[in-house]
Amino acid sequence: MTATTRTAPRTALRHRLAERGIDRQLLLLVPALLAVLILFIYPFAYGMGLSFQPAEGGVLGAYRNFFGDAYQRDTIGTTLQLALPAAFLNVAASVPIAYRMRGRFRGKRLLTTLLVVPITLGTVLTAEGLLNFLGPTGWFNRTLLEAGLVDGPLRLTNNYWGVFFSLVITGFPFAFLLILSYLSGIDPTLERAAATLGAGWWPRFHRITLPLLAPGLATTFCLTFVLAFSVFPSAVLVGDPAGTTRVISIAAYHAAYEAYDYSLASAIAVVMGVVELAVVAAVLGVRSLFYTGSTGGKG
Amino acid sequence: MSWLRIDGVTRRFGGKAALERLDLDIEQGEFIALLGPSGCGKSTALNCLAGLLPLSEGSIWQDDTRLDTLPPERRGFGMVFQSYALFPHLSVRKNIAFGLQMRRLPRAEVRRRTDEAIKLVRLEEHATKLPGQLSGGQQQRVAIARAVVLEPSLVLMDEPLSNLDAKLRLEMRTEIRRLHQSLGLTTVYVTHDQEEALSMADRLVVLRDGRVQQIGTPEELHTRPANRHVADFMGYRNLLPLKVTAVTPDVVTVEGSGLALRGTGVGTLAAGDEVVAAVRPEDLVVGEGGVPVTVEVVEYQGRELAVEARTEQGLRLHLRAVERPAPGDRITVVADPSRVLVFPA
Amino acid sequence: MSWLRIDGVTRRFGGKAALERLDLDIEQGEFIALLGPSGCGKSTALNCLAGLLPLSEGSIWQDDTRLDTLPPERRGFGMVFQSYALFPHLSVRKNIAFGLQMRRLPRAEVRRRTDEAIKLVRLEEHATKLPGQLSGGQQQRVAIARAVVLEPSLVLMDEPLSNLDAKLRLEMRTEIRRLHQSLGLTTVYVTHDQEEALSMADRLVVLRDGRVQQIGTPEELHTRPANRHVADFMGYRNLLPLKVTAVTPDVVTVEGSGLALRGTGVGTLAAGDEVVAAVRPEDLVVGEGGVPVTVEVVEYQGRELAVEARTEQGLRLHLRAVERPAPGDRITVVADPSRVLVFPA
Amino acid sequence: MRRRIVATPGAWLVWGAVGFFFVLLAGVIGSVLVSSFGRRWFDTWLPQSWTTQWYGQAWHEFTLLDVLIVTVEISVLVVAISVLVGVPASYVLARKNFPGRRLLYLLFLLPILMPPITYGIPLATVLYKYGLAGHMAGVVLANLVPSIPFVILTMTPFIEQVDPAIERAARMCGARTGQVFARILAPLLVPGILAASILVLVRTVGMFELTFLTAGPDSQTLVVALYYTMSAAGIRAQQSVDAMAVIYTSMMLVLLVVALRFVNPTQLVARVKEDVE
Amino acid sequence: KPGGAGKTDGPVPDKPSKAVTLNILDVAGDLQLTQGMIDEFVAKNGDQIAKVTYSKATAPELVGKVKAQQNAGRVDIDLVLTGVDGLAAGIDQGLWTPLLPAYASRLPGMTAYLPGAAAMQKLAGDFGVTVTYYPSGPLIEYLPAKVATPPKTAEELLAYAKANPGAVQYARPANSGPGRTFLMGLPYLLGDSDPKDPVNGWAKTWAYLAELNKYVTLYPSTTSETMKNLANGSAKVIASTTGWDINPRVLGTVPKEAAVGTLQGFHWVTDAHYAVVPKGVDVEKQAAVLNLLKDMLTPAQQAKAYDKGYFYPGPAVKDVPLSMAPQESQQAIGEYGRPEYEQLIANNPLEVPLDAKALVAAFDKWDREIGGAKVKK
Ligand SMILES: Nc1ncnc2c1ncn2[C@@H]1O[C@H](COP(=O)(O)OP(=O)(O)OP(=O)(O)O)[C@@H](O)[C@H]1O
Ligand SMILES: Nc1ncnc2c1ncn2[C@@H]1O[C@H](COP(=O)(O)OP(=O)(O)OP(=O)(O)O)[C@@H](O)[C@H]1O
Ligand SMILES: [Mg+2]
Ligand SMILES: [Mg+2]
Repeated sequence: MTATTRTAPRTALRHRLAERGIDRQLLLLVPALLAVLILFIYPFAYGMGLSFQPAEGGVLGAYRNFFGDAYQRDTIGTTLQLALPAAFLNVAASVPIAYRMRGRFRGKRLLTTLLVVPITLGTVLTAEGLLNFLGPTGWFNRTLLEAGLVDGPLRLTNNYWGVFFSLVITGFPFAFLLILSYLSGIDPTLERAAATLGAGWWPRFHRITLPLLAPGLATTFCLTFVLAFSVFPSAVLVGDPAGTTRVISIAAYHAAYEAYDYSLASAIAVVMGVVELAVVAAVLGVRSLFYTGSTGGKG
Repeated sequence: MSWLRIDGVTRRFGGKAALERLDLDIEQGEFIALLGPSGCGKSTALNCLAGLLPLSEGSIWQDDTRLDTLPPERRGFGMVFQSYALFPHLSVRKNIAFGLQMRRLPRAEVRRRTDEAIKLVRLEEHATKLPGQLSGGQQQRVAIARAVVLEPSLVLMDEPLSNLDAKLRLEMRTEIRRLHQSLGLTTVYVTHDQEEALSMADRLVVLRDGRVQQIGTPEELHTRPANRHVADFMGYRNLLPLKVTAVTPDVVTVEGSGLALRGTGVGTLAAGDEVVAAVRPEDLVVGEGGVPVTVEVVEYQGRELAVEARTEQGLRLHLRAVERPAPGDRITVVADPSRVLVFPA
Repeated sequence: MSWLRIDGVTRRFGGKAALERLDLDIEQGEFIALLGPSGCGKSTALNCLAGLLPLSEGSIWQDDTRLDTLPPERRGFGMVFQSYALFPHLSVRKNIAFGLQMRRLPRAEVRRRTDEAIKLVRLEEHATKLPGQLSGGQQQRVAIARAVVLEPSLVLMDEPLSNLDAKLRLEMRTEIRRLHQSLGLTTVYVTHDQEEALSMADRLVVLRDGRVQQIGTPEELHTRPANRHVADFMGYRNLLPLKVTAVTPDVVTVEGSGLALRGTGVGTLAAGDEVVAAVRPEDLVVGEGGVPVTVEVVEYQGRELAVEARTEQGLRLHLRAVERPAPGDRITVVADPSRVLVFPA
Repeated sequence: MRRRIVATPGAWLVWGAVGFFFVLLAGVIGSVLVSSFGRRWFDTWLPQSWTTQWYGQAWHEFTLLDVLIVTVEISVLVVAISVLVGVPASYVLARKNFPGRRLLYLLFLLPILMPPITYGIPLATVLYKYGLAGHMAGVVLANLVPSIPFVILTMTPFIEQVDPAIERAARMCGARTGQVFARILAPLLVPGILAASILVLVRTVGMFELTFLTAGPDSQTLVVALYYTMSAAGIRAQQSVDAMAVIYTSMMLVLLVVALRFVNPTQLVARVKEDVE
Repeated sequence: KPGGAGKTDGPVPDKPSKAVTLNILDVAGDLQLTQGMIDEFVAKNGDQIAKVTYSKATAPELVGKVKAQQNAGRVDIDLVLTGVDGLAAGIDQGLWTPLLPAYASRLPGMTAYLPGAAAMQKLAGDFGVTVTYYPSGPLIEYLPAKVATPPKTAEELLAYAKANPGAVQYARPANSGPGRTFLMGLPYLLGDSDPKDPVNGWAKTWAYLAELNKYVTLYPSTTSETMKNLANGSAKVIASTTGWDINPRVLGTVPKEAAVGTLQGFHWVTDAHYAVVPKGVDVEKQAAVLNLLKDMLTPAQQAKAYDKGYFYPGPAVKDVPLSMAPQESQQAIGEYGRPEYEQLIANNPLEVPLDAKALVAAFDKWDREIGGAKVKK
């Protein structure tokens, strides 16, 4: 019995920790945590530190430099103008398509695979393909011209649209996959229940499926947006990197690798992160509005 | 002519029939139970009725309207799903009001009828909660209220109690029965629990492998199952493979594996036929001059004891005893011939 | 001294006690059932015994060895899980052999004992299948074989039958009981089904909110529940809030809501006390000179009918009838005073 | 099924959009493919004549064999390390509830939520500072940043759906922690690990930004080489760039098709039982 | 560990003591011209160089890469082949080992530079060695079938652009050789005050570009793109150089019949590729590099620089006629080359390009005011 009482407190402490879920198993987290801290948090903090140590202009010099120069500052707007509509279109187009493809039908796997193929294209092939296909004498314009639909070739490359299309081609499959996955996660009996309650397809969709999909939509939008926001190679290759598609990552790249101004480059990276998180936060905010709005709606 | 007529309804999945030529007439206000083991096609039948599954063959008529070509939302039936299928993002009140809103009823009426329905299932205190915050029984009641608030001409229920625990199941059973009686709803109820079906339904439909085995009142099924499968399902736990030794108009004598029983034949039988004798445990009692068996397992069941015993040839029997025998005891058992059903094997 | 001693075992989750001061002595070869509603701490108790949960307080002793400081793999107990928890990637044979291999027994012995266990649960034909290819009952048998093949000193079972359908549950119940009897295994069995517990166990432990309510044999619990919660759980479906009007040594008279009953008091009672009278439906029968009630719901249950009725004051009663009354009929019911238990409220 | 055959206008619209997307896709891929086999292709529908010389040329000029070997080496390393590091972490995240768990999960998600270029530049700077960038080590390290979280993201739900009772059952059978991992968990997680690995592989092979920022002469992967062929100095035939892009895409396509064998694309975020109609 | 083994400063031996491995980084596309020379040297001198690894990068990354390696004390790029941009940026950052004048004697070929190449060598100061050279441009290229009367002067070009909006095209100068040659050549054509000062001395050039911008619909990101557009007819007149004239026609990206023209009064803005050795390279390797460079500057090797017209003519040293070039080169240039180049090169002034800083400033100004002006439109 004495032995028991002596060991009791130690067991108890271990137990009290274990009760909170703290025990030796947590050590398994350490490598991953270290990796993220060393390879992500530290560089990010380092970059942030660098951004406050410009060669000239004081602590905020790099930021002043960036925001003081309309040519640099405008890259935020340019990027958002590309990324937001592209992400929006990708998500918006995925919803009805995925909605159609919920159930089981023959050829679903094939169709899914086909829709997902663009993930494999890579920026270069997409860029080359867009330049070839949508270019002034590409098949697309050729067809339009032969069909007499247009007088001269449409300009769809080396401008906003080129980049936009490349964002759609690379972003859509991703958005589609996620949304299909979220949609499949919604219990199909809910819709059937709604049907037996007299709801046609539209009320079923917008009163039941859509509100339930809202969180997934928000997540998908954020991830697609992140992809689009960091657009870099295609903005150079199919865009107009000096003008309409001078996106913020071009500015960052230019600062780091052409002007060798690491401080400015870091500052731009920080600005990128901030803008991006702001958009993500806004989307999540809107989602909570949307959710309550829809549930509170007409009822 | 009956109020709802199901006429040769067949549903195949990839060539295999999940439901074959179901014919059923339902009267207004009836409570019908579809009963059968897992995979026998109960849900398929219900979904065909609801319009959630298109038919492969056959038709469904309500009075003189053909229903089976209408989409579910236009049939005007209510349905209670096994998994409840409550809308997780809508409060209890909104879940129940949903169907009324779909009908574009005036706001005041929606409110009134929803309130009534909430009261009916005694969920007044929970009206503003989300389904996730309710217990299983409460969720079940929301599902029922949601289906009946529309005053549907027919309510379909797919194993609505199977996710509840034993005590709650008993309570909800009475609840559903009460609702049925007070609202006079025509109901088709799917279950694999014979006790549930017997206690709730006016008429039972027993399915097996997509085919109807028997249709009848609880008494009919309980006392006169049409074949050995129905008997098996109706609690005839002793299904003994035996041989007919003698047939008289009233009594069939069967023997085998150290047993000799007298029973009532179902269908035409002749001496020498291989048969299955079906007896409920409660009809096999310890008594003088019966079959000698050895007690193997004894289970206490409140007032009674359930006993498992074996004949010398190793045939296992389930019976009831009032006094506790010990495992290993040798006893003799008897059965009333009218309670022993003999089916062709 | 008893063979296994559970001494003041307590387990808290974040301050809230899921199991409080459980004291229990288990004899070798005993079949103990832990019974209680969902969330009462049954699984917690079992997991504490198994070593899968560390104790907050208390100790567990086997003979003179302290067990509660050992990890599960060194206690030498076997366990059967509610969800079977079969290794889905291993064949039936390998599932069963797993524990023997962990003990590093010689190959030939592993083989022999595995074969034996497979035979015991009659799965010879399925030995090479994967668990996913088996039916629920077969999976259950594999789980049992896997636990008993190690010849554990104690077998723990956590609601092993709750995932099976009614018929199979009945069969497996007998099966487990048989195994218990033939192998002489000490067993602790968790269930929330009173019928199961009554029929299988030598002794029952009824838990509520983590505390022991009563420990006793099935007969003791069935006929003399210690309090209204145990009574509720033991099938006393009528729990009637009444008032004591008179107390004699043998009989307590209680009244209220249009009812007057005579019953047996549990604990000390005085006239004027608020009490709960507990009666089973089968002990409330239609009879002359009893309480007048109105029939509301009638359910067919094989030989008998379950009736729900209401007194004039609206108190609801569950009773049994042999002849079918119609809803709306007025009948009178009586109860044997020895079958009416009166608990302090 | 009979009712479905008559499609609604909505369905036409949706399938129309899908059709349009496929036309765009076919045009994009087709034009590159045709170009990569065309000897000369000016203002016409199709090239004047056909050849496979561009593939040979691309293969030699860009030392594709070396690049492919490097790509494979880097991807395999990234996959192996991120699985080794990520799976234990996701095990803990899936199984245990401890203070700060959600915060930690968020921390692990952050690298996926951030555009690679935002942390890529400071990361490259830091890696260069410690002399790691410019070599395979740097590329691998940089690619680990999104890969480890990605493994965690995909494996956590996967582990969650392995019944913890199975582990407990193994313990009750007398298995020690190591044995539980080796004999029970590992085999059960194989499909999930395979899925995560292939997805990480696809991502790594296709990861341009991070590799681009940290790669040195001996550590260029195929995407980066591809980007250089398009933007680096020098004159090269458009067709050989196209040929290289086709080689890259074929490689990715093979990976994707393999991936889809193991991963049901609809089960990425939510694990649902395949529904009965 | 590469690089970390031996001494990195001090006298360079005549020959490495044992065969070394060289890592060569090409940021200018120079290997197309010189890989043959290097391979041949390695084949013959196995005792000095055991193996060469080639890699390519873009010029902008060069500095960051080398600098980072030097900071880390682990340089594993032994020889860089670069254009003016990388060379100058490296000089600016102090990255290169000064090879001259210390080892001038080991590189006799340097005394035989062509005048243009010699001028280019001046840009390299003590650090780089010119290995290939060409006068570049600016030229204009067109399909005679589509442009009957090509513009002959800068004004005509502008007028032509005005008459045919979208027909004149040059790639974004920051991404394109012909683009930047056109940019740097304009001050000479227009008579600007200081052709070497893009910010203050290019008033006419910027005005001209702004005017031209009104009729340019598209600035592709790569020269290849302009070539493709010329070939498929969506562009009619594009900026070009001698190399970009010949090589794409050899490769088949541009029709053989495409013609080039010059604008009256143009000066050649020459271009060259340099070999530089980063600081921190082992002296043994430096020895091998010096011997390699010596060999590369011999006429026999220089003749390989004719290639298929990629850097036409290509050789940096005198007296390397086409006839010395490999058979393939002779054939390609015989078929696709233009005899008139000899006259053009001889009769027009040669100018060295802008230094790196000025060039970056010019790009930046172009991006903001010309290319980026489209944003505001
Ligand atoms: N969508 C489907 N595709 C293919 N087969 C199906 C489908 N739905 C049901 N089935 C098959 O049809 C048969 C009947 O299924 P059904 O769901 O009606 O059974 P059930 O009686 O409701 O069983 P349970 O009690 O398990 O719910 C089964 O064999 C089942 O496998
Ligand atoms: N890991 C845990 N963390 C926090 N609370 C827990 C945990 N496990 C159990 N509990 C709580 O302890 C109490 C007892 O749980 P336990 O699982 O023992 O109940 P049970 O009797 O087995 O119920 P059931 O019949 O539903 O299985 C419950 O209130 C439960 O919420
Ligand atoms: Mg079903
Ligand atoms: Mg439990």
